[in-house]
Amino acid sequence: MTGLKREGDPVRRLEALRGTTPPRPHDARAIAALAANPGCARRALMDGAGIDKDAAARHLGFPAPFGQSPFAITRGNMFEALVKADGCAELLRMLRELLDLPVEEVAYHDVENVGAHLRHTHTRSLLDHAARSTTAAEPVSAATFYDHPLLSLSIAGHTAYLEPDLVAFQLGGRFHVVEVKSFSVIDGQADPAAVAAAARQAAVYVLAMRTTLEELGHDPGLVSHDVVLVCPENFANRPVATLVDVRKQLAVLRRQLTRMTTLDRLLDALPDDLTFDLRPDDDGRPTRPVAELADALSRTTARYAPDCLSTCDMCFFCRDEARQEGASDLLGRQVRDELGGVASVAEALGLADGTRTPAEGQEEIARLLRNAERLRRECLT
Amino acid sequence: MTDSPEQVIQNVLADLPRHRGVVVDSPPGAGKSTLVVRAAAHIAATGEPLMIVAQTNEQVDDLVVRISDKHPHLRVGRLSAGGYTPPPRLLELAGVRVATRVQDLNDPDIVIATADKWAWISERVWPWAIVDEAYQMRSDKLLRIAGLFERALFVGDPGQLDPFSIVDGDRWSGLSWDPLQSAVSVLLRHNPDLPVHRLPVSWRLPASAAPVVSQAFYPFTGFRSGTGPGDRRLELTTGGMGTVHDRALEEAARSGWALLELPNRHTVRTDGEAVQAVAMLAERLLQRGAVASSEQGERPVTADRIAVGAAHRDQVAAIRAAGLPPEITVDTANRLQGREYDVTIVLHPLSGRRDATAFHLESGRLCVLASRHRHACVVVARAGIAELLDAHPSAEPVQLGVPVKFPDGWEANQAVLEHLARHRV
Amino acid sequence: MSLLTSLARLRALDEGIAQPVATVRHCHLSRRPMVFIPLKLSGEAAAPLAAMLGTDRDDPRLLVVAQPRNRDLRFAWAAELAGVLLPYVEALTVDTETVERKNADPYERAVDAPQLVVPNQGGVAFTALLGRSTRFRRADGPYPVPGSVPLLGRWLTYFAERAAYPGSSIMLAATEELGRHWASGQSSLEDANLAALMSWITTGPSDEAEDPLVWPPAGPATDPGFDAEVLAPAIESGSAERVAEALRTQLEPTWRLVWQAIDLLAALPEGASVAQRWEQDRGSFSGMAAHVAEGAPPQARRDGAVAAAARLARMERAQAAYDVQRAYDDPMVMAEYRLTGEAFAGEVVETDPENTEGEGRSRKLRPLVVVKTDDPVRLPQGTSLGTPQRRGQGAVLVAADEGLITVKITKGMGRGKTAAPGSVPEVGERVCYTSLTDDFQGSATLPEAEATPWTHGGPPRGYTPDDEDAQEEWS
Amino acid sequence: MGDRLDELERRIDELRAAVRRAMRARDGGTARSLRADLRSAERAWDALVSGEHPQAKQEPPRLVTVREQVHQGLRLLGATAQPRLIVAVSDAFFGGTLRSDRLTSLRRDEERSFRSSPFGRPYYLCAALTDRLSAARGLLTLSTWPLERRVVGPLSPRVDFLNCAIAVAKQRSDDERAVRLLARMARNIPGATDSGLAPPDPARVVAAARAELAVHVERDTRDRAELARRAAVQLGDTARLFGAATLSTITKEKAK
Repeated sequence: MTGLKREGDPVRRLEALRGTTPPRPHDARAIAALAANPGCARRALMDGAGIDKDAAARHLGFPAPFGQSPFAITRGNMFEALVKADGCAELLRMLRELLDLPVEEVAYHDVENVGAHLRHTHTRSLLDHAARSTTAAEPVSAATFYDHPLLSLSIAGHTAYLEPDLVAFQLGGRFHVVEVKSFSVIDGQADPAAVAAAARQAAVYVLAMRTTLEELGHDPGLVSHDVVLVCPENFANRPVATLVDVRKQLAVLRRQLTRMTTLDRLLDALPDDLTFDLRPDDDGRPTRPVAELADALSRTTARYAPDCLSTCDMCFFCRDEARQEGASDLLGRQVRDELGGVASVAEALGLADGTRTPAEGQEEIARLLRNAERLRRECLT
Repeated sequence: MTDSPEQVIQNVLADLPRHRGVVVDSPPGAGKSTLVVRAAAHIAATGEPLMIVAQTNEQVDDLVVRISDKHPHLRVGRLSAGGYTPPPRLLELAGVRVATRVQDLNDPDIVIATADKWAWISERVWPWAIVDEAYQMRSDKLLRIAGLFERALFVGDPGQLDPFSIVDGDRWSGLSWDPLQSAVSVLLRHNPDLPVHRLPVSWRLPASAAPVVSQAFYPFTGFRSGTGPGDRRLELTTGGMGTVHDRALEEAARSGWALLELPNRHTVRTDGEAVQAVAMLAERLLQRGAVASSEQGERPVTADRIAVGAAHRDQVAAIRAAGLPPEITVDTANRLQGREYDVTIVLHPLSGRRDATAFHLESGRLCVLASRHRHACVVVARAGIAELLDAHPSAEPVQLGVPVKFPDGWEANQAVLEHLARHRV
Repeated sequence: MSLLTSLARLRALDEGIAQPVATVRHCHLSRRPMVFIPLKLSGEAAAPLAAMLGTDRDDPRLLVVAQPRNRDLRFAWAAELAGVLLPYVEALTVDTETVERKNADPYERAVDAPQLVVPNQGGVAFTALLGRSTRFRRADGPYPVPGSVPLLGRWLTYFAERAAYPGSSIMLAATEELGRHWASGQSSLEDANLAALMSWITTGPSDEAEDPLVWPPAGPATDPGFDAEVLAPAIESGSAERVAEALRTQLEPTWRLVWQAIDLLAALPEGASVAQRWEQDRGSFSGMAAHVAEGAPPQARRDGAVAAAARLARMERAQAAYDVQRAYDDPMVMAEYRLTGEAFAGEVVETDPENTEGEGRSRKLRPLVVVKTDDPVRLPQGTSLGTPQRRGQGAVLVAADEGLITVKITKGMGRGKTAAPGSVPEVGERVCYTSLTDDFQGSATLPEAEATPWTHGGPPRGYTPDDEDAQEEWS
Repeated sequence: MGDRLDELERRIDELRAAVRRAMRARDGGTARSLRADLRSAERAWDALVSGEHPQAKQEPPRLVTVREQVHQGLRLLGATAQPRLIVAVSDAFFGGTLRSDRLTSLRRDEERSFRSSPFGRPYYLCAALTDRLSAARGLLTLSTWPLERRVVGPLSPRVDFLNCAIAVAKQRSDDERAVRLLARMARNIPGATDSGLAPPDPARVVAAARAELAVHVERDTRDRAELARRAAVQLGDTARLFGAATLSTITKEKAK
């Protein structure tokens, strides 16, 4: 880091990248997704600049293949309502069973009772109040549940507002993030990918709460790294709670947030006038010529992998680019890794056929590929 | 701060009659075998029969020899499978008898066999057992033999590689008796009140290595080295020629670590340049007449005191094919577990890779490779591992009910890499 | 995946058509497979929406839950499913053969077994969940269901468990089997899309395969757009016909694809060990049928300590055998081992069929064979070898030098003084040797479940399915 | 008829595809008009298949108004409750035809009616009041209840739930729906049920709920009394029933 001058610079550059398009605020899911492909410079820049990747992909004609069924959405909402119904009656039962929550701990506080614009400040003051109660000489009353809290976390200079499902307090004097998900836990097990996604998301809330407490001068350790995951059990609607340790997810998250503040190197490599602006009109419809935007994006290096197809809004655009380039990335990280330094399909096949002379450092992969090609031919004839 | 090693051993022995099971965690070279031998003699002295379980035939033979050496009056039975030929050093021992059936052992004080062999024994119960390398033992093996003993001492290194299977074990994940978990994990999940002791001092790792390995792989428990800085010396008796290989050896001799960094490039796994570098280092180490001095005296670092470690079998094959003297051990991390050398040369698991997989990042793998040496460890790696770690996507699935394992492979790799960077040539 | 498969994928990408990675078929194909395409309601764990199934490609049965949130309709659907699946399964239990065994009583084995074919792994997982959600139900008590439903649950559970068993063909996922025989020019992740994989194999890649309007997802999840625009209004309308028709449009394309996949696989010659594995499948099927007939309880929710260890041992054994058998059956699979130096193939250039070892009575015939090979052999001296050309034989690597490998045949030569004709390869013959051999050590016995040791939690509490199981609502 | 049916099916397929394409392109306007076409095609298809003109779905005869059903439910419960619970009670004890989604606009309608002619009705369904004296989200009460019952402090949701459970248990109905409702409530009260399947014993539920109530009631009563006092002092008639606007409450708070 060389002095103050550079500090403002990247922020300005990132804003120029976004141009007149309004920034897309990060939610917990988006923050959690930062760890999905940290090596991708294109994604890092777009996220850093707060660009709406979904809108960009759509405008480019490569809408992402993500969508949620209305049935799933309804089910999710219904389940969350059930968990919180009647003063969190179900949740109380589970926490009493799982964590020995004392019977007198039932106080419920709905943060949303204040106006929307005050939710965040109100959340802070409630957390502050609750945290004080742990050290106060006089007993200070703190609620057991804080419903609809609104937290904030600074992401590359932008403030992201985050809405955990619920925060529980008074489980051994520590805050626990409660994450309500509608995927099922069947015989004690759930879809590991879904649990991992929930854990990453919950880690964002834990971090946001710890940051808030630290800002307020409290011990961030008051927020437990164990989050309470609430899911339907087996095939019924009855909720079940499981503790999930998110320490690893927290470590990953911290790493990724630190990375986001070090985009200078990536920005330095870009032409000064480069922008990913969609130039929205008054109705918010993008007006930028598609070819121009595609061209601007192609100035940044993507690190496409098939895994992007389930995590990144830009995936179809980048896959198409990889196809045009004939990149072996298309076939997956493992294939790409196996091919050593050979990045293109044509190059690899040329080496296998012997029609291409291996460049320096390619002798070994060339030998392996030629051998593999010989064996394939032998088997196919 | 912590108890002395002797105090820990005393505590362990005192705990034995008080609990059904006692676990002792032993970081690399912390005197696990010494403890096993001590405990064996201690139990044998009570006059009650003892069974000892180890994981491989070499480990069994090793223990037989050690016990017999230290306590020649004890009668030791070495139980083996049909195809086993005992090494000559075993046959020379007076109190040792080798057989394939328990009844042919003539009722010795101690019976030792591999876990696989024990699984075939039945209809007898020993009052005592010692299970060695218990963290590398899969729990289904323990299930097969746990009926043979009443009480047991479990000894092992929690930082090394976890057991594995060729089949997908997801259907058992989260179960307290998941057969793919280690014997100790399953034991402790069912018996959380059993005492767990830790040996606090590594006698193997030099003062230059213990803190690094301790922080990277044993972040919560930790250990220290039994020797101080300067107690171990590695000297190269002939002069160097200033090549990178020589400089790497010199750095290793001086500081206990060296990182021979090759140019950043994505390569095939059997990266020829890296394999050559490894072979050259081994060759030069011998040529330069390395001499190791330690509390055990001064001795030349002969080929049998050198090991080369790698992650994959094809890498091992490629290194072997590079023409090393056959006395030098070349093997995968898996097979180097529990072994000890003066100098190790390691092909970094992430060298030349573009993407790290869970296999490459498994902390136990790097831990084994970085903790086999008494004097120095030379690592060969291509530049770019830091970037690779930085770009690593973190999306590991999470199974409910499975305790999170520490250290995290990524963090451990990062910690070791940071340390190695200070010894780069 | 090996470099060989990677190369095939590269080639497929370049040529625009999938490339073979097997020369024979490694799964058994039934004469009457039951194709089963289940769909589930989005957002629910195991709420069935519809299934298309049958053994006749021209006559699929469509079963639909017109109101997926109605519990009674779901169980009625499960009963309908049982009405199709159970007769198919039960008919096959009738014809059996008696199998003699060494050191054990002979047993009865079905001459044929059922085969369930689903489009993808998701289909297998959903079958397992359906099985789990139905097998503990009761026909009596507070939440009764049709009597066939719990029985269906047990069979569905059995099918799904076999699908996880290495080398079994009782339940196949089309994408998995296709992927074992062809390499597409896309990633293995994308291969999970049946339409995409099929288009790579038959006509070449097509973006239409990813367009849910052209190729609806092969299930069990439906396309969110379809849910919103078609299914939700149809359900809302209360018209069972409309729901059924809507779901038919989502199932029919997949139905055709699965049958087409079966045709593709059927066109490959069957691997030599396939019949042997199918024999084990038949044995397992008869075991399950006997279990059901004896009135044994349904499969436990999860394996106990002893059951888990036993299953793991069986599966590891099966996996090892499957890997070896595929390599021995198929030169293309063996080529993977040749590439890594664990096998080599070449021409016999010299033999010594009369070579013997030992003296007098212990004198044994140990013929020597020298093979010239281009393969990069990475096997140390003394490695035990096997050969697909003479499966009963065992050999040992004696020397390897500059592409000339000397092999000594040590097993399967019989007791004769001279080699039986054909037992030693002739000069000029092409042979292959590999360190991959199927001499798996049997595993030691496990304790009885009641004798589970203290290290593993002690004897399990006896499990009897109770009303709680039957009560679990289907939300 | 077959031809017509085929043609309709083709048309329906085309329209569905077009709608989904429009949705993917986020072209809401086109999607809406296509959807309208689709609905009419589907109706025509239904008509053709069932051989008759579809009748407008018959509403079940509703003798009791939604408003009155909610009133009934709340009276039975005797405490502030969420629409969900009111629906379940109405269903279990009054053979009600309520659906939760019908209750969403209810409170606003009541407030409108009150504003146009204050106290024109014998009772109003109104909102519970939060500690900020604003309307609590998703909690209904009766205007005829004392203010102390209509305000909610931190412990009130639990206290109200336990009181509701007692009220439900006291009904002692054998109706399957009532038993299920009680079972669902009872399992969330410590000591109210065994783990078994048998229907809960109402007397035991009452006893268990009272036992827990005893823990909370003192503080809750104090909190509510204080809130009620503030509400009586600070709020006008309308706000006392339907809650103060949030912002004004805040301003008052700050002014203090």
